Parts: sequence; structure tokens; C-alpha cells
Amino acid sequence: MIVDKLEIVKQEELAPKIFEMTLTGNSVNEMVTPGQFLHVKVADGIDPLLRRPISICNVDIDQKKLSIIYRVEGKGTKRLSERIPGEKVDILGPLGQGFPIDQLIQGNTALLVGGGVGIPPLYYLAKLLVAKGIKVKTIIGFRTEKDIFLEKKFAKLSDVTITTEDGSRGTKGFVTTAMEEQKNSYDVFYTCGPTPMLRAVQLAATSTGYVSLEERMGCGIGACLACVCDVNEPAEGEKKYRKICCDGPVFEAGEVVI
Amino acid sequence: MIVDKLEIVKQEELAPKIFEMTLTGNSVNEMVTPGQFLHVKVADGIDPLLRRPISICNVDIDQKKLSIIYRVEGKGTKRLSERIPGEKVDILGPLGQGFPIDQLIQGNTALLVGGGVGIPPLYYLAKLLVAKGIKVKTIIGFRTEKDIFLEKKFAKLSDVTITTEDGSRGTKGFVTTAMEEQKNSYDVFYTCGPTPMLRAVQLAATSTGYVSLEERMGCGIGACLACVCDVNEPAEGEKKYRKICCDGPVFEAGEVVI
Amino acid sequence: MTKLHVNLPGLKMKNPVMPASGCFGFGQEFARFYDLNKLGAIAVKAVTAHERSGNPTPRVAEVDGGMLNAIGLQNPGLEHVTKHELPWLEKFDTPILVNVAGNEIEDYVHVAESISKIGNVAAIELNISCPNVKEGGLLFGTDSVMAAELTKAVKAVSKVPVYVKLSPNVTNIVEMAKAVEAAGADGLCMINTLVGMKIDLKTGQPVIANKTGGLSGPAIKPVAIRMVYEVSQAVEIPIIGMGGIHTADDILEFMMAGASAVAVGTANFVDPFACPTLIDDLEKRMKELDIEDITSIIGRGWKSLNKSISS
Amino acid sequence: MTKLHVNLPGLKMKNPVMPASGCFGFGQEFARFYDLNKLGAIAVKAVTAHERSGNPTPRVAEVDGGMLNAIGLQNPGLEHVTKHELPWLEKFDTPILVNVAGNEIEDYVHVAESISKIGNVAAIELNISCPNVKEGGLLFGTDSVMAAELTKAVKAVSKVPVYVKLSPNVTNIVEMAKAVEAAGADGLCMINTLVGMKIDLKTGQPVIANKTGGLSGPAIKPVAIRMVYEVSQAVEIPIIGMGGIHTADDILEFMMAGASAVAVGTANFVDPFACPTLIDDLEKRMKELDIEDITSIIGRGWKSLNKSISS
Ligand SMILES: Cc1cc2nc3c(=O)[nH]c(=O)nc-3n(C[C@H](O)[C@H](O)[C@H](O)COP(=O)(O)OP(=O)(O)OC[C@H]3O[C@@H](n4cnc5c(N)ncnc54)[C@H](O)[C@@H]3O)c2cc1C
Ligand SMILES: Cc1cc2nc3c(=O)[nH]c(=O)nc-3n(C[C@H](O)[C@H](O)[C@H](O)COP(=O)(O)OP(=O)(O)OC[C@H]3O[C@@H](n4cnc5c(N)ncnc54)[C@H](O)[C@@H]3O)c2cc1C
Ligand SMILES: Cc1cc2nc3c(=O)[nH]c(=O)nc-3n(C[C@H](O)[C@H](O)[C@H](O)COP(=O)(O)O)c2cc1C
Ligand SMILES: Cc1cc2nc3c(=O)[nH]c(=O)nc-3n(C[C@H](O)[C@H](O)[C@H](O)COP(=O)(O)O)c2cc1C
Ligand code: FES
Ligand code: FES
Repeated sequence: MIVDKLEIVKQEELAPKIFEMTLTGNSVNEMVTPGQFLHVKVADGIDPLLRRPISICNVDIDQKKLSIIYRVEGKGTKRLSERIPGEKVDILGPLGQGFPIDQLIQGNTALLVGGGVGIPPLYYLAKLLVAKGIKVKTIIGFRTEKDIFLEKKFAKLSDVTITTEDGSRGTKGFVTTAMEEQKNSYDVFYTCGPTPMLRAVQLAATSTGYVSLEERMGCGIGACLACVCDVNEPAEGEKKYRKICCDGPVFEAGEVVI
Repeated sequence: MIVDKLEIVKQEELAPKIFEMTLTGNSVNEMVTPGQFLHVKVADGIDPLLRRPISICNVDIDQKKLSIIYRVEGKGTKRLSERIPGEKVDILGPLGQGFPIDQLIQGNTALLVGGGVGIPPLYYLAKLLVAKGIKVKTIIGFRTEKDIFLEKKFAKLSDVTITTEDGSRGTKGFVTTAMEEQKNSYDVFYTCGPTPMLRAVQLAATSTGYVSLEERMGCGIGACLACVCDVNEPAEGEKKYRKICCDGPVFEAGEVVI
Repeated sequence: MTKLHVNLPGLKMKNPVMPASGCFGFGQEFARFYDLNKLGAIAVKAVTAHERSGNPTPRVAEVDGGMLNAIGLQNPGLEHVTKHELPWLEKFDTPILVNVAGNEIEDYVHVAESISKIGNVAAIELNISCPNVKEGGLLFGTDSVMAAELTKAVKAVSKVPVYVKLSPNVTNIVEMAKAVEAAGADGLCMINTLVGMKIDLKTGQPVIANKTGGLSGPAIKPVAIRMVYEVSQAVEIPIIGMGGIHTADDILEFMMAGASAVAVGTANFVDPFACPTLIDDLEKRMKELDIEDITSIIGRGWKSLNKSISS
Repeated sequence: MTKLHVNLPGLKMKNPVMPASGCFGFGQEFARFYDLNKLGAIAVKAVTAHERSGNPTPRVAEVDGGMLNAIGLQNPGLEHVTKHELPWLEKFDTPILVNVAGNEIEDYVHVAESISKIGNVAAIELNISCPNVKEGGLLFGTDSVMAAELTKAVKAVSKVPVYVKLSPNVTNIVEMAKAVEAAGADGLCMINTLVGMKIDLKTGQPVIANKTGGLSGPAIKPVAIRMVYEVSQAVEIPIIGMGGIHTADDILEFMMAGASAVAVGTANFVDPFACPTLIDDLEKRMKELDIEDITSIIGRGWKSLNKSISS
């Protein structure tokens, strides 16, 4: 976990308000666990003041590059989208616990379920799973056709199902609609997206799995207790809460209350 | 008086911490009175929040260009110095009352006395005076040799005397030291610089003249009353104060208390 | 049709936006930039019985996210304002709120009584919250008994509705608000500036000649929102909210917190077109957020909450 | 040689900089970034008699120039802190200031008494200013009589010096300071956060689950500087100044205002290296400004003024 200034190599708008930023620097080689995130200082000075948590989407260790994909939501991501190649971005990372994959063995099938800007961290996960010989199925959900991003990249690695809320592409409905079809066809699931989606996915899933949570953060390193969530059934004498920034953002399904 | 976004054409460091920024835009053709200033929003957003008053140093109406010269003092001027060509700067101007020259006739001699970043507005003044057939003598004061800027440009228009506090170039001492030699040799004086210097110049001068003042500003347009100074001998029933941003920054010597 | 107009005691406003007192002079400077008819109302600079020369300079200093000011209520005095400033404003079809200040109850009463008789004065804004003068001002604004007494005295003589401008520099803003409401105030303006200071490291002394100054700008918005949210639930009279408004979203936030209209101060210094721009942006944002009538969101921050609790 | 060390009751500090309570946990997270020996002292998170789970999330929100928080004093409780957190800190040669909170006087007294007996606790910071809990906290911090009573009770049992952490959410900060000084406080910490709020326009509701939160960061610095300036002239006990410190110049400003040491809160979230960087920068800035001994500038903002007035 380090503080570093990474140089912007590329800034591209993938879909309306969805940007991919490619960064380079020596510290990239530490950022290799899928599901971890960077705490990004989008601009020098006090406007905005706090860092913004953004998941690592892809890593290329040889080229010392990594990419993040983010949606312009408010002031911070807006400012980030205005930064241009050549400029440096102050990042703190990699933070948190990513998606565990060591327990899987060749031939296993993993179902990846992502919604909106919860999709990016699943991409690097998919890459590592495939490299390990795991079969990957991906369900990624969007509001409408024009919001779709990362489809082609996922298609190279996995079976991809697209869902759109308005049915303009793929399965009409939510990611859980598409999960119906995959019932009992996977050994583990990994999911990231808006909280209501996570709840639904956890419920619909027919295997054990992992969920990646979001919460507003202060420090990002476990010191301020801004980002806590409750443990589902804490053992006697054990902590009743988890810090999403450092105990998460990824938790085993059922471990914490979402 | 307008709000406009002028494009940065050039940004150059003339001396340590002294920058010249050249700007272009259609509204430049309104900014032709020497001694007026621009209220500059150095960056979008709230950091810093307020505009910064910077004098117009030079105007080229044909090319729709103007330049300002500023010293990096604090946050605002620092941020301004980081802006690069191609970017746009939000300005409000031209503001205030500049140096009056209509009363002069061909053959008159004007003494221009400037200190530090009080020198820039005198440059455009010198240009207009020379164009009008006025003889111009210039005394410009710096702390030390390496701080000197605009010398060559002034030399093209006028007799220039440089003073440095440490004697590393020109007359050792303050601008007033050099004013001794010019005693009674001019019909009008114009001065801009730090307040103690203005007081000394006003005292040392052997003619009538004009002083350009500085004060911390809020609005820059006469509405907030941040920038007032007292009138020396207000006439009965007249206002006892002047607003530097709109009644000034240039006042007739003796008109206001400095 | 997006409905922007709001009606407050004495103030029939085309839209909920007015410039804040002290940040707009008596309007003339801004009239060079745009038509003042565009504004929902205008709150003019504080008026005192006699001319005041204010504090020595420097009177302002910039701080992170805001500014400090200690103008010290400089103004040309009641007579001049009555003869010159207010008549000039007659040509606009925009209600005028006159900010009234003083040292003693008698001063306030005298100014309020005279000024409220003038045709184009729609309401009075009792300034009991100026932190930059030695007497009066903040003394009234930090003591609920004195504030109530003053309000009552002014209400007794004023021909127009009286708004009381509250200071945030108090332990209990709700108590202050209730006290002036009980004393007859027709509305509240909040907040005035927080007392702050900046020290110049080179001199080791406060930057502002008056030493302390009033903090305004985005830095104080969270405090203002909290106070409007608390007070609007405790009183029946309308609130004109202010403190750090720089965007249309800020206006919506104040109104959701419980303000019925807003005032814009420091933003006018950053951009002379701030008020008309905010009014245009407000309309756009309302469309984006599907708000048809601006009055429908007043107090949404706690109204829907109370509803969901009771249901 | 630039002299950075300062001596305060119970706190022999290598330099005047400590992380502020609640912004540094119990140090472990930051020890992964740098050696905590570098710090002048450490103020740890608030400790209560029993474990507290704090407020629901969201607990933080960003605002212009600052942030709101309503953590709600979540902490593992006295026993756990005594057994696990404080022993871990023993390996550092840095004085520990333990922030103590509670609902009732008895709670505070109980925690203060126990914790003050622990070897590496150099001083207690009485937290009477947390705005984010229903009981205790701010109640004591806004009533000078209650604050004095609490201070006296804790002083009676504490084996180490007691600092009282003041709330800025009061009409008269000097009165509060004098009351706790008279009750025996060895020092003051100021300021805690200002009570603020942010409303989410999409939901129309406060962003923070607790509705209000404490405003920290650069936005509150002018208020903090003003309060330190006023209080330091009215009391004899030293002040640990805080509120918006993000640069070495901010530290100098606080000390010129009258603080004898400073605490750094929110800045630790922006940059985990904030404290060591500030300490290095402070030394550089002192050289640039020709300040040899940091203690020489304490109160310069009013000391030289008083001198020039009397001379
Ligand atoms: C572990 C983690 C990983 C994330 N990964 C991604 C990603 O890969 N791509 C992406 O687009 N977004 C991601 N997010 C969400 C992203 O952090 C927010 O969209 C972003 O912080 C919004 O900042 P803003 O200034 O644009 O919005 P504003 O609403 O102006 O932000 C105001 C404040 O709220 C916080 N905030 C607002 N929304 C969220 C949110 N959903 N989660 C956490 N904090 C929030 C901001 O950080 C900021 O402090 C992630 C969030 C977390 C917690
Ligand atoms: C009419 C006028 C014309 C000016 N022309 C020039 C010029 O041509 N070149 C140049 O270098 N400087 C000029 N100045 C001074 C310039 O405005 C300040 O140096 C600048 O505002 C400092 O801003 P900062 O953020 O770098 O410094 P900071 O000290 O961080 O500024 C903090 C605040 O104080 C104000 N302030 C600080 N110093 C001054 C000052 N001397 N005068 C007014 N406000 C100040 C700033 O505007 C800002 O609001 C002029 C000032 C005035 C009033
Ligand atoms: C320069 C200046 C002068 C002010 N003068 C007055 C005044 O005369 N009367 C008054 O009631 N408020 C005065 N105020 C306070 C504003 O009306 C407003 O309450 C405050 O600035 C908060 O709003 P803002 O953050 O939008 O500026 C003044 C504020 C500033 C910045
Ligand atoms: C997330 C957070 C948690 C805090 N927790 C505590 C606390 O437990 N006890 C306390 O006395 N102050 C607490 N504070 C207040 C800080 O110690 C400090 O007084 C305040 O944040 C102002 O300093 P700053 O602007 O540098 O952050 C907390 C502040 C923040 C931001
Ligand atoms: S964000 Fe600070 S503990 Fe998680
Ligand atoms: S700066 Fe506002 S009146 Fe001059």
C-alpha cells in the first residue's frame, strides 16, 4: 500500500459519462489483486478535498499500466474526467481485500455478475480466472443499450450475457433475470454493483460467492470508521463490524449485512 | 466592463517569480486605458474563490492581445502561473479609472516611477504617452539585479533609470533616490508600486501627478466597500471616501490619504 | 411549466433568488451588468440612522472556500438612502428588502419606522447579526431576550413585514428563532457570517484591520443548511436561506432544508452575473429533477421524513 | 538549529504536531506508512466505558473545503483499549493523549480514572464536544456549568493532566474556556467540529444517516483561529489548536494565534503521510521565516499587539 503519482497515459469516454483512464508508474506492479481499489486524489488542492475510491479494472504488469473505469457522478469524477494524458494523478493503493481465487481449481466454473460501474473490477478478475483455467460466465447489467461498456473485452474471456432494464439489448430486466438461466451451473459467484443488486444476486445465487461493497469513505485505510458494516452472525467475543475499506470491499456472501 | 474568457497565448517567466501572460479575445479592444486592471478568476471552482486584481500591462488591439505581468505571491498567482497556453482565463474588466493623459500636450515631459509589480501598468502608459508626443522618463525600482524586468521594453520608449536596493544594478537605493536627479524636469508624474513607495514618491515629486493604489478587494466593481480609502480634504456634503476598484486605482496625487 | 415564483410576507417574488445584503450595494453597480427585474427581490446594504464610515482597511481576506469581511456597516445613512438610493430602485419591478442596523433599540426603531414608509420598500431585514461592529449588531443577535425585545419594538412601528437576520454564532439557533417569532417577526433570514480570523504569517498579525471578520462563502454552507433545517421545523414563519450559495443545486439544498427563498452573497463577487445565472440554472435543474413547482420542495428534507415516520 | 520541541503539561513533544482524535484510530493503520516516533504526540480515538457501535452509515459526506462526519464515537470500549490498543503503542517514544467520552459524569470519571493509571498515557483529552451522539458529548460542551463540573470530577481522579476539548458550537467560547480552566483543566484542545448538514438532492434527505455531522477541514480554520486567538488571551493554560490544518503555514498560523501545539485531523485522510510531511515542512518554513524556536511565536498575533499598545 503506497502513495504514488501515476501518469495518465490515456483518457477515453467508453459510453456516456463512463470513462476509462489508463495510468502508468512503477507502483503498478503492486496492484495485482482483482477487486482491490485505489483511493484517488482527483486534483491538487482542496476542491475536492477527499480522495475517491475507484476499483482497479485492468493491470498490465509488463507495461506497468493499469486502468480504471469510472462514471461521472459528481464533482470528483467530473474533475477526474477533465484530466489529460501527461498529467499525474495522486493515488493511494492498492487498498482493501480483493476477490479470492486461490480456492478454485482448474475446470471450476465462476459466475461473474456486475452492474454499472460495479463491472470494472470483474474484468481483471475474469482475466486471472481464465489464466488459471477456470471457466468464466459473465452477466453484466445496464440501464439501456448505449450505456454498455466492456462487452467486447469480456466476450474474449467468457460467455457474456448482457441485461438492460429497458430491453434495448440482451435480456430485458435485471442481472438476476439472467441468473435464472445459469442456475446450478457454477461453483462460485463474484458480484459487484449497487447494493440492491448485490442483495438480489446473493439471494438468487446457487453457490457460495463473494460480494464487493461500496460505502462513503474517509481515510480508506481503516482508521476513521466511516465505512463500517455489520457482521451477520458475529461469534461471541469477535468484532461485530467490518471496515469496507480494509476488511473489504470484498466479503464472502452472507458474512456481512448488506 | 465585461466578463469574458480570454485564451492564453503565452506564459513566460521574466524574472524569478515574475510571469508575463499574454491573452487574446475579442473583448481586448475594450481594454485600452492604461492603468486599468482585470479581475482574474485564476481557476474554476472554489480554490481559490475570489478573483485577483492584475493591471493591464500592454495591449495590442490589432492582434486582439493583451498582457499582464504578475508576481507569484500566494495561492492565486501561483495557480495562475501554472495555467498553460490554449487554456482560457475568466476575466472581468477593464476595471477602474486609469491614468489620465488627455490634459498633456506635445512636448510635455512625464516621469513614470514604478516599483516591483507596480511597474507593468506604466508600460502601456508609456506607449500611449510616446504616441502622443510626450517625452517619457522612467524610474523603475527593484530589490536586486536579477529581479529586473521590462527594462529593455521601457528603454525603447523612454529614458530609463534602474534602481536596486542593494546597488547590484543602476542607482543604489529607492526610486526616490533617482527622483532627486530629475527634480523639476517633468510636467507630470505617474506612479505605481507598494504603498510606502507611493507616499515617498508623492512627497519627492516636483509636479502634479497620479498615483495608482492597491487594496484587497471583494467585488472589484464598487459594490462591497472592501477597498475604500479616505479623501484628503472632502468638501462639505461630498463623499469622504473613494473606492479604489472603481473610483481608482489611479487618483490625483493628494486626493486620497495613502 | 416550471413554477419559480414564491410568496413571502411582503415579498411577491418571481423566483426565490435575491442578492444578499452587503453584497450588492444598492443595486447600481450590478444594473450595469443585467436587468435587475430578473431578480426575485433585492436585499440592499445595511442602513443606519447616520452615515457610517466603517472599519479601517484591509476589510477582506480570502480563506479556503470562503472569505472574511469586516466592512463595518459603512453606509451613507438613512437620509441619503431615502433620497438617493431607494428612488433609483423604483424603476424596477422587484421587491426591496432593506437591511436595518443600529447600536441601540432606538436607532433600529427610528430607521425602520422611516424606511418602512417609503413606497418601494417591501420589507425590512433586521440586522442583529453583524459581527463587525463594536456595539449593537451581534449583541442583539446572541441574546434571545434582547433580540425579541428589539423585534417587538421594530414590529410596533414598521409599516411593512419584518424579517430578522439571525447570527450563526450562537449555541442554540432554534431558541433565537423562536424568540423572535414569538416577538412578531414575519420571517427569518439566515445565516449571517461566522466570526473568523486569518493571521498574516509575515506580520504575525490578523490580516483584517478589525482583527476578526465574518466568514462567508461555500465554507459555511453546511452550517447554514443545518440551521435552516432545524429552525424551519420549529417555527411557522418563512425563512430566507443563505450562506455559500454558488450553484443552483445549493439553492435546491437550502429549500429542501426548509428555506422558502434564498439570498446570494459572496458569489456576486466571484461573478457579477451570479444571480441571473443561478435563476436560469435553477429552472434547468428543476426540469432535470422533475420539480414542477419550486414551493413543492420546501422542507422536503424533513417533511417526507416526518411522514415516513408517522406512517 | 531550529527548535521544534514544545512542553505542555504531561506532553513532552519533539515537535508541536499530533494527529487529532478520531482521525488516526489507535495508530496502527498509520504505522504501516511511517514511524510514529516522528510525531510530537498522538491523540487516539475516543474511548468510552463500554464498546460502542456508533451511528448507521453513511457516516461521512464531503462538502466544499471540508467534510462532515457522524461516526458516533464507535470504539471497542475501555477494557479492549486498555488490553490491546494502548499496549501496542508502548513501543513508541511518543506521548499518548487519550480522548475520553461518555454519557454521564460517572462514565467519564470511570474511564478517566482507569485509563490515567496506564503507564503510557501521558494525558487525557476530555471530549465534551462530540456533536454526533444523543447524550453526553455536546451537552457538556455547550453549558459552562456542566463542563466545569465534569472537569472537576475528572481532575479529582486522573493521575495525568487533563485537557478539555472544546466545542465551537457556542455563543461564548471564552466563557467555556474560563469555566474549565477554573475547574482545574491543565490545557484546552480546540476546536472540535462545527455542526453541519448536507442534503442529497436526489433523495431530498440528509446524506448522513445521523442527519447532522461534524464539519472539519480547511472550511473551519478561520473559526478555529479566531477562537484560539480569543481564548489564549483569556486563559493561562496552554491550547492545542486544530481545525483545518493542511499545511505548515496553517500550523504557524495557529501558534501565532496562541496555540502551544496543534493537532491534525482531516488532512490524514487526504494524505496518510500528512503529519510527518507537515513536521518536515514546518522546519523548512521556520528557516525561511527566520523562526529559530517555535515557542517564540506562540501568541505573536496578540502579544506584539498588546506590546505596541502599551508602549
Ligand atoms: C471500493 C469502491 C470501489 C469503487 N469503484 C468504482 C469504480 O470502479 N468505478 C466507478 O465509477 N465508481 C466506483 N466507486 C464509486 C465511486 O467511488 C463514486 O462514484 C465516487 O466517489 C463519486 O465521487 P464524485 O465526487 O463524483 O461524486 P459526489 O457525489 O460529488 O461525491 C461526494 C462524496 O461522496 C462519496 N461518494 C459518492 N458516491 C459514492 C459511492 N457510490 N461510493 C463511495 N463513495 C461515494 C465521494 O467519494 C465523495 O466523498 C467505488 C466505490 C467504492 C467504495
Ligand atoms: C488594482 C490592482 C492592480 C494590481 N496589479 C498587479 C499587477 O499588475 N501585477 C502583480 O503582480 N500584482 C498586482 N496587484 C497585486 C495582486 O492583486 C496580488 O499580488 C494578488 O492578488 C495576490 O494574490 P495571491 O493569491 O497570489 O496572494 P494571497 O496573499 O494568497 O492572496 C490572498 C488574498 O489577498 C489579496 N491580496 C494579496 N495581496 C494583495 C495586493 N497586493 N493587492 C490586492 N489584493 C491582494 C488577494 O487578491 C487574495 O484575495 C494588483 C493589485 C491591485 C489592487
Ligand atoms: C462584504 C460583505 C458585506 C456584508 N454586509 C452585510 C450587511 O450589511 N448586512 C447584513 O445583514 N449582512 C451582510 N453580509 C452578510 C451576507 O448578507 C450573507 O448573510 C453572508 O455573506 C452569507 O452568504 P454568502 O455565503 O452567500 O456570502 C455581508 C457579507 C459580505 C461578504
Ligand atoms: C472522522 C472524524 C472522527 C472524529 N472523532 C473524534 C473523536 O472521537 N473525538 C474527538 O474529540 N474528536 C473527534 N474528531 C474531531 C477531530 O479530532 C478534530 O477536532 C476536528 O476534525 C477538526 O480538525 P481537522 O479540521 O483537522 O479535522 C473527529 C473528526 C473526524 C473528521
Ligand atoms: S474509510 Fe476510514 S475506516 Fe474505512
Ligand atoms: S472591491 Fe468591492 S467596492 Fe471595491
